[in-house]
Amino acid sequence: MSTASIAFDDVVAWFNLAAERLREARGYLTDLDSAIGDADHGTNMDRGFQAVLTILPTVPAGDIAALYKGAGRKILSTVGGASGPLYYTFMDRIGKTAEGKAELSGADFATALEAGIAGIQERGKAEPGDKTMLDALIPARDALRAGIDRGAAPADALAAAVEAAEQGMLATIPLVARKGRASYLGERSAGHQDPGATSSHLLLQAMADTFFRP
Amino acid sequence: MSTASIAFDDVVAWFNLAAERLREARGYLTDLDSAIGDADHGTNMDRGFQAVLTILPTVPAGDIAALYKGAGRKILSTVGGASGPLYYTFMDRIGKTAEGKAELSGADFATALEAGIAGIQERGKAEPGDKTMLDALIPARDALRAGIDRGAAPADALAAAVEAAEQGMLATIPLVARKGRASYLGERSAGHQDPGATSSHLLLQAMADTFFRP
Amino acid sequence: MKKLINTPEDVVDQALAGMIAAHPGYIRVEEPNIVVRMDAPRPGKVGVISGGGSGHEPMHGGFVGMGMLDAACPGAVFTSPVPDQMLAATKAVNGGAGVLHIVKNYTGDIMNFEIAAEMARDEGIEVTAVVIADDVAVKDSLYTAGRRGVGGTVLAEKIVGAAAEAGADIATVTALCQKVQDNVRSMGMALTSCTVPAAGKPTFELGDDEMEIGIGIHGEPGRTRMKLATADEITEMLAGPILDDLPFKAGDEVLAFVNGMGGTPLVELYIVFNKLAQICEARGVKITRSLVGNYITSLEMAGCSITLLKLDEELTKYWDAPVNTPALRWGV
Amino acid sequence: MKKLINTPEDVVDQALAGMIAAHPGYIRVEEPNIVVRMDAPRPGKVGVISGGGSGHEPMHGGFVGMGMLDAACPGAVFTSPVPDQMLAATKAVNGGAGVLHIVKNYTGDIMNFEIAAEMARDEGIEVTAVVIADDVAVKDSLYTAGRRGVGGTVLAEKIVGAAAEAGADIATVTALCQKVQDNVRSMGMALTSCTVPAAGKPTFELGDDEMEIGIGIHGEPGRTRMKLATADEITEMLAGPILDDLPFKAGDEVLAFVNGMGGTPLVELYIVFNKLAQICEARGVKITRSLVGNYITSLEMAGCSITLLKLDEELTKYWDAPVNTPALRWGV
Ligand SMILES: Nc1ncnc2c1ncn2[C@@H]1O[C@H](COP(=O)(O)OP(=O)(O)O)[C@@H](O)[C@H]1O
Ligand SMILES: Nc1ncnc2c1ncn2[C@@H]1O[C@H](COP(=O)(O)OP(=O)(O)O)[C@@H](O)[C@H]1O
Ligand SMILES: [Mg+2]
Ligand SMILES: [Mg+2]
Ligand SMILES: [Mg+2]
Ligand SMILES: [Mg+2]
Repeated sequence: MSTASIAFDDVVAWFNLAAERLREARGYLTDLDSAIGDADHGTNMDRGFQAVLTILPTVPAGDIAALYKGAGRKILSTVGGASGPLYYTFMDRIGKTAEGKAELSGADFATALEAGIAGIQERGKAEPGDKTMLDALIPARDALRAGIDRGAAPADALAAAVEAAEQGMLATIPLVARKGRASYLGERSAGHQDPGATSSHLLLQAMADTFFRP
Repeated sequence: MSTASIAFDDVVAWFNLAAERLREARGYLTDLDSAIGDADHGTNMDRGFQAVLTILPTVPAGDIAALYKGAGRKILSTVGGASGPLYYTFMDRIGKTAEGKAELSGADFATALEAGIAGIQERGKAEPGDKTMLDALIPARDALRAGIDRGAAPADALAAAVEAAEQGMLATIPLVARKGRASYLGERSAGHQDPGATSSHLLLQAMADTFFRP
Repeated sequence: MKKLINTPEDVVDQALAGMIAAHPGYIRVEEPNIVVRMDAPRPGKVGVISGGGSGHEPMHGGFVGMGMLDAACPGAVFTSPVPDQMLAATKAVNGGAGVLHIVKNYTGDIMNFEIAAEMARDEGIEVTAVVIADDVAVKDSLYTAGRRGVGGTVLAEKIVGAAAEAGADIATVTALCQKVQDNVRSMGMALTSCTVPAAGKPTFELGDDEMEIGIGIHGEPGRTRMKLATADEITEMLAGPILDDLPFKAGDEVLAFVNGMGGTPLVELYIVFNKLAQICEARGVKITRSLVGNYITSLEMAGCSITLLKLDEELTKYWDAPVNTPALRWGV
Repeated sequence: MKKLINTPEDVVDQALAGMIAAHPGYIRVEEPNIVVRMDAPRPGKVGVISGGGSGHEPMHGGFVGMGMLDAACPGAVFTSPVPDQMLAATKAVNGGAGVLHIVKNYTGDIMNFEIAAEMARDEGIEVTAVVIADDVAVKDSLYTAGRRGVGGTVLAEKIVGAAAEAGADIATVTALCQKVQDNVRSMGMALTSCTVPAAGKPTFELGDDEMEIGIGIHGEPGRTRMKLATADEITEMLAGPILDDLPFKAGDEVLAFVNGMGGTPLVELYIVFNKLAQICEARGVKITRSLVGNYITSLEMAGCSITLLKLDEELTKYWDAPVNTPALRWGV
């Protein structure tokens, strides 16, 4: 563990913590998805991250890229739904930016997140404000980049990113969904928090709790 | 109207009153049938007696036999279920004993009721104590016959018959059904009043309210 | 009460009208509310009719057509039809070779069919009747109404209909129906009650964690109420008494029929079938034919029933024979 | 939650096992949980596959067989399957003439099928895809996810499957599927919610006197909640927007499909069909084919959907062509 960079073990710790938190949040995420979707987001995420846990020991120690890509591939083949391909793409792109790197600096991490989010946008063709996970991820990405560019400590920049994700997540409540299953509800989708934005916030929070720690 | 005998118009009045009371008791009879049957006895009896009302004006005035037989035939073709054929047989047999008679004396009436009930027994092969309409009808028949034989006024004998029917109806509550749909429940049928015994009591009560009145 | 209906009074009539509109080639409706095979009567063919209360759809109207029933008599919801219907149906399908009445063992059905049979015989039509009484949840006894007719009825109608279609005479068709009855056993359960439209409220109330075992098809409560169990446990509770009753023995070939009560989705019925297949296998009973779906229902009740029919060559042949009805169709 | 299941986790696997046990001649199950036609791959025949979340049974697994699908990919309940399944199915049915993916228009289905198609193409298999998006309850727009794929999917699978069976090439089969999509419209409603097994409680709560109009097949709430109406009024609310949308015009011949959502009994579906037939007749739209029953369901939800497909000679011919699957069977 280091305050300056993310090591292989940090990423392993992150997957473990994320899996643990997703299990706890399973019912909550599914409840959110009941209101404007099909009541499976918690189950989907939990299934996927539990599956990821099974591959963690099989990844060659130190290969961060392989870790992210392997996890992404596991998510792809176990989650299904909309979130499966989206989080797969997210992980896969992060993995690609990590190729050849034993550690990720704050700047590397910001770049990785940018690539991951760009992947989600390419795959899902959603825009900010469509009431999707992007509404948590994009503000977080921007806050992280701003902090890093400003020379803030990575941990502080990441904390600000989580804060931005939380704001973004809450800001999905009044939105009328234009993408994903919630869009079928039209105006009735307003007044409910987006489940994907919520799981994205959870993943970022778990990052803040495992990356750049002393 | 006469206190000594039943005239054609009395029988018409009885069918009218019975139809009215069955309509009122429809929900109650169906509730009783829900507990130990299939929740249709009230609907069945109401449908049948409403149909009987439509034929009353078509029967040649004074022909009591035709009135009972016609009503029985109408019940047969509109009620269905177990109660349809049973009450059809009841009416049809009463009609047969009334053949050639312009009025029914107390003794005639007792004989008619005996024939009607014998018809129900032949048709349904139930015994007293099986938790059926017979458990109201048989005590009533016996009370009526005893009263008439004792020389009681027909109205008093009939009042006693209604009283006996009510006791018989209430006495079905603890019985375990051996015939009809309630028998499928086995021991679970105990503790509920038989719907058919209840409709039989209602029909007898309506007789007491229309026959042998001053 | 939440139902896709207009008024309780017109449920049967409008559903019949919808059935005719949906299957114009198969069936016609005649007064007084009977469903008749389009090409009935067929001269020289034994007529096969059945009937019973409505609310069990597709039984019986959905089984009218080539290779199954010639006519069906739908009564009011859960109320056996009236003799006028059975008489009209008997006359409508009489091709001069006699008519078989397949009667489910309920007091009302028995009596109404009996009266109709007498009337038809008075008009010179040869009528036989076979009573289906396959529900092992009900203790059989000389002194009671006996067992209910349930899932076995569907199989009897298919098999007997095929024999009649093939030209079997009335004695053969009647004996075959009795053979089905002698070799078929069923039992059902409910997770929820149903609501008779005219009654407007559930026939019985069940707690959120309760179920009824040994129910019939009219929303009548079952033999026992117990805590909700798993699909596997429920399947054991139904299959055990069925297998023991006939009894079905190792080496027997059977038709296994898992039936939905109306409100249970297919995905659950397949879970039951899965366990049933395991139970049969463990006993050496070989499932050679199967039927899974909603065929004899109890309005929107959630639950299922299991029916096993011991097969031989003759029964298998007639089961496999072509059938072309709104609800069962193969071979054509 | 009252269901005939063992644990929420094993619903899909056990139901699949039951399906295979019940229909041994039709289908086999392969890793990773795909339902494959017994005789696939058939050399020279275009493969037709579909898939989607479970909980819609018999769709899609029940439509695998001669004249319909070559394989189906069932996901977790209401969750689109994963690319590994679609890739495996594509390979399992590839007879060298290409494989068509029939995809319902949901973000998840679209993306998973897209990834699978890329993978299959990488392995040298020609893959085309047609997206079914027939639900008129959803406003269509470039900026949204667009319309859901619902009842039209069943009709597309039957018709396209018949063409593939008859030897049509991949371009023809694909164009035919698009033609079905271009001529089919649907809308659904719910009287009750369904309960996703893993969630354990109803997806939405509805008052005793309320219904949802414009629901999909995943328990997602509809466009509007309103007071319970009669079957006739509900049928009007569904049929009107469908007829207006295509639009269906006087003189058009249509296939009318009244589908149950899983918890609604057939007797009610026929009441809806009765009214639908009247509405079509009043508009001069001629129902020449029909389908009534539970074919694309939403677990145990009570409710129905209506689908109309404008027919021409080609579509009618392929609809009538023989089909032999667990859930649809005729002509053989
Ligand atoms: N096109 C999209 N782009 C980005 N995120 C999306 C898109 N569509 C859906 N999502 C996200 O996916 C979440 C739903 O995921 P999930 O419930 O697992 O899948 P499904 O909707 O297939 O059931 C939504 O809450 C939303 O945040
Ligand atoms: N074999 C029988 N003999 C006399 N009465 C009977 C017999 N079977 C049933 N009943 C009576 O019929 C009543 C039920 O009538 P109903 O509900 O209309 O018919 P069903 O049982 O066919 O639904 C019972 O309460 C009982 O009194
Ligand atoms: Mg979801
Ligand atoms: Mg009753
Ligand atoms: Mg009844
Ligand atoms: Mg989903």
